Amino acid sequence: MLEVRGVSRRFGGLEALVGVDLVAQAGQVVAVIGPNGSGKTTLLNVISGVLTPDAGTVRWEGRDITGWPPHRVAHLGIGRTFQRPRIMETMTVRENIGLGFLFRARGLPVPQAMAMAQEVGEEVGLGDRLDVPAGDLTYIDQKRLELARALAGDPRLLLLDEWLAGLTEGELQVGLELLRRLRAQGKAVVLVEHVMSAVRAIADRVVVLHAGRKILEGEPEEVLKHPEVVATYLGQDTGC
Amino acid sequence: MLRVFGLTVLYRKHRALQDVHLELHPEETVAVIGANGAGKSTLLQAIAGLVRPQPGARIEYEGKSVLGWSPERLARAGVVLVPEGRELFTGMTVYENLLLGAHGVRDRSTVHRRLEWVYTLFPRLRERHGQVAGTLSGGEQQMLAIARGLMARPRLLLLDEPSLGLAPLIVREVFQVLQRIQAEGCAILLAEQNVRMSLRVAQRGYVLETGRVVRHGTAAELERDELVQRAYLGA
Amino acid sequence: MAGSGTWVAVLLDGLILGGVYALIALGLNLQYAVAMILNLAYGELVMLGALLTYTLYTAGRLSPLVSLLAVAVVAGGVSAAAYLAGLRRVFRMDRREAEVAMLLLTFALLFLLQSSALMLWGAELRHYTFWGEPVFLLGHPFSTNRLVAAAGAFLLSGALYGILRWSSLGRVLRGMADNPRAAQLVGVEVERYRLVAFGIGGMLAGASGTLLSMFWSFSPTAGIDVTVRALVVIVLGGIGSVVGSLTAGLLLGVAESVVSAVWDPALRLTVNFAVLTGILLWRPRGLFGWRT
Amino acid sequence: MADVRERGESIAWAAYFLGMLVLLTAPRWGSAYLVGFCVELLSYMALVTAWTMFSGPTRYFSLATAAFFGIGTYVTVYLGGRIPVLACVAVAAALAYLVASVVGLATLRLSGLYFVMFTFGLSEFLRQFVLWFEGRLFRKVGRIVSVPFSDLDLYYALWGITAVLLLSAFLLRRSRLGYALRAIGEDELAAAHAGVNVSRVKIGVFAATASAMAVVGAILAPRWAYVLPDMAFDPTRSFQVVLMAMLGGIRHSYGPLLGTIPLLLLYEWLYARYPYPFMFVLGLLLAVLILYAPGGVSGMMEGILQRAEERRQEAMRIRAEELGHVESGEG
Repeated sequence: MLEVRGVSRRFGGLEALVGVDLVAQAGQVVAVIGPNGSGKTTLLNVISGVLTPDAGTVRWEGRDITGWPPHRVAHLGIGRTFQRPRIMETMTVRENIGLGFLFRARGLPVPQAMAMAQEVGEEVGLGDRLDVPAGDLTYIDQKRLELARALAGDPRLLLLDEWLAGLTEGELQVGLELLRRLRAQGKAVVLVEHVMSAVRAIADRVVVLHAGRKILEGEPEEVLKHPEVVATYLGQDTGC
Repeated sequence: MLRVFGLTVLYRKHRALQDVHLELHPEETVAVIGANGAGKSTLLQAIAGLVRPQPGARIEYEGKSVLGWSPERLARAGVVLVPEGRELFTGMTVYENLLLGAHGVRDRSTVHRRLEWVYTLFPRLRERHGQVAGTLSGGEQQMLAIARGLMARPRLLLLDEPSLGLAPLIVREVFQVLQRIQAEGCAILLAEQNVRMSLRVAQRGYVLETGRVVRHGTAAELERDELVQRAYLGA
Repeated sequence: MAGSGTWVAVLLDGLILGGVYALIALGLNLQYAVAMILNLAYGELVMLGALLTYTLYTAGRLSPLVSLLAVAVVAGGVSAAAYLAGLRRVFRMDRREAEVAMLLLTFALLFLLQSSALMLWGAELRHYTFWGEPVFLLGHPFSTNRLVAAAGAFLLSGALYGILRWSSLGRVLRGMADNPRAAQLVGVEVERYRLVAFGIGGMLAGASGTLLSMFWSFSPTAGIDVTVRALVVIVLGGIGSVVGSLTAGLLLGVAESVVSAVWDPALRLTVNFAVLTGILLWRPRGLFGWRT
Repeated sequence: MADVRERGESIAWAAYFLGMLVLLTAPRWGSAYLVGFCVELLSYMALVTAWTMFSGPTRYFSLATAAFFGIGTYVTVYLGGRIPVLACVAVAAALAYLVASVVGLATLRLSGLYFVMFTFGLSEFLRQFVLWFEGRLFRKVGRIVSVPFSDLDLYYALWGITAVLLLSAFLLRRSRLGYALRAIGEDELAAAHAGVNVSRVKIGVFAATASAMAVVGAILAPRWAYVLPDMAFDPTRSFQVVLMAMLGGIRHSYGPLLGTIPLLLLYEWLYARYPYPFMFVLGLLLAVLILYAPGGVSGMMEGILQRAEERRQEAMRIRAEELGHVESGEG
């Protein structure tokens, strides 16, 4: 179980996060939504160890991991994907996925890691392109590859940063199906997302951020109809 | 004033923009709306010369083709981009940021006249003129970014997500200023998530969804259009 | 060694040396902060300036103060040529390749300049006497050339600081150092200004060479020592910070003169390096600013 | 396409190991001059291999080869007579490991820029420090090396360290550590999120390769009758190692060694007669390589091999179509 309490972080004059709380249970998909610049990615950076918060704590499975470096956070079973996919372009797809198996808490020897990559590759739909250099993949496939690398680390919590963005209707359904399978396996998922249809379809709970503050939390239906949320997205007509 | 034909932009083999057509008449404000990741920023960056479009695109500004022009050449020709994330000179004062906005203007009195004009539009910047830009609040930084753009007396202002991370009160102030800017003869192409505010300020609008223009019409038409609602809230 | 008098002398000597170090670091900082090129061959440009001054003085009977400008222009020209010939291409590479390519190109430039200097002037140590007579400052003897060199260094540093602080050219250069993308968006022809900044940096190197040559002995292979000191100064002062370079230059000048007075002049670079290692371990961003 | 690379790589490595066997027997049949050249060749093969093991995959370019080599040299110079040679080598390795760890701690957590700057200054710093140390301790600079270490022992010791380095470079390619280094070179943040302890790997491997360089320095020390700090810490040694690696091409594990032999031949032939013009040519060569052939010789070779492969597959496809056409025609 992930528990984020009162996390704040500023960059010079800008308050990126102010006193944000977030809880994600095993087998639960928590969507984090909010317009651009509301601090969503900063929140993931604090959880995954890229940034140390100015205030507040991050607890995972009962342990305080505030400020831990990314590799130790990864070893606790927390996987991460990024808004712009960060993949090893000169390595093949198999080798990219193999990195997860190699460097997770109980890392596997190289041959075994590369063999295990096959199965995870197929699970995300890259089974037929395992020996292609990752640099040749399209943007969408690179996002899938990143998820596969995270899954190889045997995570119990997944932090996905706009993983469903830019998908066609068909691709979206495949992606949602995959997330449902991961939830069924008992994994917790924190989904930073803009594709509202996906949030509506998969999220168990929705957290709304605006200008670094959590302004609402609740069931998807209830939250997405809430006037204040509609306002932050469609904008208030505060007269002009 | 501005005509864009067949604009396609690839990002890592992914079609960020797909065959976009767009027009802008002098002294007109046009809004480009769409969910995040729909390609709004890419469109503005392509027009401002920061991103290279695929062959076959045509971008005409005041009748001339400006395809392939560098951002600095476009800025000097009056096409000024206020980018997403503002790109201020964070280590320099408000005053210096504004002076740099008028880079290339030799005549000092013109620069000072523009400075006065900008200070009247954004009174708070006059108060903060000696302060280092990085220490301003989010709203003030956004105002400074727009003000710096205006110092070049643009004929076409490209505004990328001005309401980014701003509290509603400040968003209203920013949009009021946009109206006054347009009234003084500057065409504005506004890429914005905040649909209702942008349709309030704009005369016409284009709706982008995963890189394609899915709807185009006057502000009034778009406001009632259920597609716009769906594009945002997946109703 | 004690006695207040001698400490004053050590302090003054340190400030004189520090002034020249600050000037050298300013040129390197200008090239890096604005033209975004960390020039590992910077010391070679300083040596070029020193050697040219030496030849003009010994062969052409031209006093260093007169030849200062000419030498600076030549060094600036060499820098501009190097920039146009190859360094310019670095900006078309993707970011990660560019940083490595930039450093390796200046590393290659180092050996190009050093070997050319060796071919022209040979490897022996050079020295010339110019205004050697002592002048008494606060009761302590200082050779005139040291004072003149320090005065020249402070003058040039002051001039550069003034240009950067108050002139419009300076504002543009500072803008490019602060945010190159923003400079482009306000219409600054970044390509041209990078060349200008790299050229001015080269001129400062040449000028520093002339000033140094007045009281130091030098050879074509002594460039690396100068570059290393300049690197220590800009890291200590915070890369890209003009004030930082000036202050750090003076600090190091004093530290070195204390060490050479108390222990041994040969230990001067050791002090620099010990200070650099300490700073990087303790406060990686340098004292005054940060920009990487 | 991948098999073209595999085949190219295995052929190259096979050639290297064969070459090493030949070099092992060189002292028996080679002339004194040839053995001298082989010693030079072995030492640069070792230095280039050690340098590339760290700088190749991670793109952190160290300019400190000369510094670590110099450390090794001076350990033998000072301790050579007093303790057995193997102990010298061990002390050299340990000292270099320590120095490299401090350099790594100070710079590797920052951008690559600080690292390159620091390593650039390191050999100059050590050169001046030893200059001062010798002046202080022995009143005069320059030491005569008297070590009970025959030329033959030296040759075989050098051959040994080079073989060890080649073998570890070969094994590193497909090893866990090799993948960690490549991942760090591609994207440090992603590597960290995959579980790689980025700082520890960077500092550890940099220090290990640094001690290997010191071992080479320690072994070679007896060859100089008379040692001066300027010779042991000569910055051109760092320059040549980088140039050899870039000429050979650092994108392939077998690349760098390709650059070693041609440059060494050039060095032997030209350096003695016209040292300065030769250095100028080397500087120019490095600049040209970086600008126009970053992939180096191995990069170009692979390009040619790949194009040949494409043409071959193209030809096969056309022939297959003709056959297909003929069959359907008959069917």
